[in-house]
Amino acid sequence: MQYSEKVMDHFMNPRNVGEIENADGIGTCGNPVCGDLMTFYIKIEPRTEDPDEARIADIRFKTFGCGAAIAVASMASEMAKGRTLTEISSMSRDDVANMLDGLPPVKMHCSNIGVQAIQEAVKDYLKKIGRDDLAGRIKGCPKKEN
Amino acid sequence: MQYSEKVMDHFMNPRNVGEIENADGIGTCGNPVCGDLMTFYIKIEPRTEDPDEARIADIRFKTFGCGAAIAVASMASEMAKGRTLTEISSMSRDDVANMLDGLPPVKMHCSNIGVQAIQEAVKDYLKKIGRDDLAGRIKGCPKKEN
Amino acid sequence: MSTEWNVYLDNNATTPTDPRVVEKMIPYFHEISANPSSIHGAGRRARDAVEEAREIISRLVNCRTEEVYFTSGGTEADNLAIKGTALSQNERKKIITSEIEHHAVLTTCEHMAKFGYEIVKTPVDQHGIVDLDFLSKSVDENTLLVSIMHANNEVGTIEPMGEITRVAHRHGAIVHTDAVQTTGKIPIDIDALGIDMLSLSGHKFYGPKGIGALVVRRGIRFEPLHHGGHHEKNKRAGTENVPGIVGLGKACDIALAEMASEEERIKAMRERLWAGIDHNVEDVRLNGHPQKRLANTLNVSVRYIEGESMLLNLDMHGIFASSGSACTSGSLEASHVLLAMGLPHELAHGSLRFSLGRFNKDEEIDHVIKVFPEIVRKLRAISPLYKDKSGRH
Amino acid sequence: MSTEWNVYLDNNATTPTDPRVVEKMIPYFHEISANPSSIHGAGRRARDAVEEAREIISRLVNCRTEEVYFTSGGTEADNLAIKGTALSQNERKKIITSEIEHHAVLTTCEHMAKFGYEIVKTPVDQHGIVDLDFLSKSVDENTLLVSIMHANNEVGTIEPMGEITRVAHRHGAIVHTDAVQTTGKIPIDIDALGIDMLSLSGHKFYGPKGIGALVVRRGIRFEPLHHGGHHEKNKRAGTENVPGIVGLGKACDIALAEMASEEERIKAMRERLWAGIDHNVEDVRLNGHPQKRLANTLNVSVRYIEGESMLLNLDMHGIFASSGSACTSGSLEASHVLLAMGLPHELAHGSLRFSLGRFNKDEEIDHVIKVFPEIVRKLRAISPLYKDKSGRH
Ligand SMILES: Cc1ncc(COP(=O)(O)O)c(C=O)c1O
Ligand SMILES: Cc1ncc(COP(=O)(O)O)c(C=O)c1O
Repeated sequence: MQYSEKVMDHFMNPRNVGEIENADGIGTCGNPVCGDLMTFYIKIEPRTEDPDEARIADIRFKTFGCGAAIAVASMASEMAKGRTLTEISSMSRDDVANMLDGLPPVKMHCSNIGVQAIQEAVKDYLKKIGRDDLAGRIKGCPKKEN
Repeated sequence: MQYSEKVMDHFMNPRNVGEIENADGIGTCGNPVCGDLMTFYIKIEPRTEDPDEARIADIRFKTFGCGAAIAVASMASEMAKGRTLTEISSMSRDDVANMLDGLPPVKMHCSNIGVQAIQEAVKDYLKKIGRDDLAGRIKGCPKKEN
Repeated sequence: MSTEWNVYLDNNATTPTDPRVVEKMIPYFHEISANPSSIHGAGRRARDAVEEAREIISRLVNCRTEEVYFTSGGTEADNLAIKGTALSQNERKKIITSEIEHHAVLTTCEHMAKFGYEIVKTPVDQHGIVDLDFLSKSVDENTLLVSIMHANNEVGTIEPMGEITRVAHRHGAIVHTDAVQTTGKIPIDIDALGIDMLSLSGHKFYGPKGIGALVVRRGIRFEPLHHGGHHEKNKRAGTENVPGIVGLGKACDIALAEMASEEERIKAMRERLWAGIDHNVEDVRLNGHPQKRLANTLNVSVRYIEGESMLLNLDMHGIFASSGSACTSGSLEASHVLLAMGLPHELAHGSLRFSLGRFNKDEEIDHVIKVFPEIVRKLRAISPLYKDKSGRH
Repeated sequence: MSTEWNVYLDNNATTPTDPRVVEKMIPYFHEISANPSSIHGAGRRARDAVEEAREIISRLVNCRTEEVYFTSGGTEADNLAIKGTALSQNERKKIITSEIEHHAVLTTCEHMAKFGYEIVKTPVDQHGIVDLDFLSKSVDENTLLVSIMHANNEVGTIEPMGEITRVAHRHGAIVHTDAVQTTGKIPIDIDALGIDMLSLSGHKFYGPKGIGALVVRRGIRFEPLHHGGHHEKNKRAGTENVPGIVGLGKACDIALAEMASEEERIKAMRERLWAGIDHNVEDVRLNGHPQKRLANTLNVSVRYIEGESMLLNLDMHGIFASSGSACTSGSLEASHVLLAMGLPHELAHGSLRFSLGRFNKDEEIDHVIKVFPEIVRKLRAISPLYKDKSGRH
């Protein structure tokens, strides 16, 4: 099992670590039983007329997990910043893995939950603003891992 | 599989090799199928009143066989020389093996046919002098090897 | 980050071969390289070397020379013990092992289940000691084999083999022990302990990789795993790995001479390492038995953070440790050993094994003590659990 | 008798490890000695070395890198191929092999008979070439495996693998070949030949003992023989023998570069040896195929005398040869290979194998040619068959 240089860079120097006080959305994926857990905090630049077009203004995370999990969280946070909620909802695990120049096969599924955790944060935001309808269309965490 | 020094000595310098013209008795044991075959030639110093007390005056052999077979034939020939026929008939394979400081286990049975071949030569002699009764009491070759 | 350090603390995964072992092996690659089965002089020299090594090994574990069968390592020895005894009979259909065995035993036992064997795994207490009551209740007339490791590779806990054999022999079961982690590290008297079969592996005690042995007491029947030529009294076919065997012999030789003093030296380093961690890092716990434990093994759980991320950070500082067994490092499951000892998943995931060895030095331990608290601090700073649970930060 | 000579002509039993191989291995004993399964930097260096070796091996036999599985040698590879394919399925119940296989294949096949497999042994002609008609008639929809060696270890005859695979694949049988004697000696293109599984062993071509490989083409299913950790993609558990693997890689590397020129050089020596024997000794015969034969192998029958006694005499002159395979040298049975080729027992018992190699020199051959006729004369002088059959003496 070997990590790419990009993974190692994000692992050793994770971007956007931390929390956001009074975050607009908070999302958590994973489970310490699996050995990986991450929580994202987002600040939203709102669009009242069309919430799907709102953007992620700021993003922070905390991670309990292996090297891959930390790198995934860091990379996913960078990728999400400035994106619209529509864009976030169509992001996939593979996008993150690709940006990291790949992940070891065993790490693909369990540790690669950054996108889902961010989507959970988005769902949280949408629910908070009363748009459960829109929240329902976003995937978020895989069931058994949450 | 390792031979004792005595085996190697008898193998490299076998005693009593050859044939005896007009031998009093000839005996063969073994079978090329097994990879071992030996023929003994004996000259007898007779005792007409008691043929069992006759002695082996001279003995020669020829051998097709492995190192053990050649050493066994040589050692058996030395042991037999000067012995009475009674003594010969009570000699055993183990006597030869012991005098050789042992034989490798795999060689104990197939190659250790020196005594039997000499006993066959003695039987041959006894039959020639009309004493099939005495010949019948001597063991000679194991059945399946002759 | 670049570092001058090269601190190898993964000696339970494998040890560097002792240079004295390598030196002893060298002539057997080229000068004395014949096949020990060949009858010529070159073959006989190789044979002599093999038999000399066998004799030294028998002294290390106190068995008869002819009870030593060479294998390619610990895994093969374990497989041969379990499958070999099973194949040699058809009466007893139960195999008892423990929950904390190495995969070489566990997976092999699980494989035997396909052939109609009932597999029973004895639980362990919080220190990793097998439950003798459970064992005692499980062993019966249907029990072929009790296979319990001598010491555990992850936490170092040493099992009470003498008591285990007593319980097993009451019902005529054969006792196998995976002594891969104890051979050469602590004294083994197979005779006094009543062990019937014992696995050992060269590369775990400064011998070469790719060589090991199964010791089988006289009278214990087993079938070979490798069929072929008449090697090892028809019990293990394959041209003998002469340099490996010679190296294994030398490793035993060195162990016989140095085991006691080394144990003391290594234990002192390990205690210092643990003290250094325990004093400088909050919320850590020691795994394994406090006393009945290999002198070189230190398994710690560091709360709120995960093992691999610690390992990778240590790696950046030139410190090589592991999180459990090397074989499962690619997997995502928490250590089955720690879980069996009752650790919650989260703590099991946050565990590290430092396993010390012959070539470690005091200043290396100092380096770890200096670097480790900082690593923990850094990882806890990004852990959602740390904040949740402690309220600090 | 004492001698200065040290003429090793038993290279089919095992070869001396090439000093270049040993040199390449040395750093992997101590400096780069970590477990390749470990995730730290030390482990990754070991892993890189293992994967580099795998790549070189794949080039030697023209397979994909990931099709190479390391084993402890040829015997284990043969066992893994046969037992592994059998264990992975439950439909086909026939295994076809040949009468002249190495015991690693023969005994393993015979072992499988206990598990309900029908074992068919293909006969060979007087040169040792398998009977393709017989094979063709034997292969059917029930045939799981056809295991036929690439070249025979006793006589050197090379089998028509391309035709064998064509016949076998017609009915969907898997083809395994024991290429222990051909790897590194003659070119192997597993792809062109259509072989599904191939066994090789390091110590037969100047690599180390205790290491080999089974090459398994993508898509061929097999079960492991050693259960345990996740090594070799779960197909062969046990800590990798890194120095052995590195050495095997280096042996392949050298073979790739030097195979062709070496074959020529060795063949010339062998032809000179045969001419020397044939001209100076009456009643000898060459065993094996006159052309389709390994360049290094010379198997001769010397009428009227027995093999071991010749060997021991050669040994006294510092010449190390063999009578058939090393594994059976302790047994009393005539070579099953020579008997299958139709030799009478007596001739089979009187056979010798000279197998030449990389480290043999011309003057060594001269020494044999000088000494051998005298040995034959001496033994014939005491042979009862010589007199009987020829009337001379
Ligand atoms: C307890 C234990 N048993 C068995 C093994 C397997 O030994 P090897 O790697 O030599 O096959 C190991 C180490 O890998 C071990 O620690
Ligand atoms: C044709 C053949 N197959 C298999 C083997 C077994 O190989 P190993 O001794 O490496 O187990 C040998 C040699 O011993 C051989 O010559």
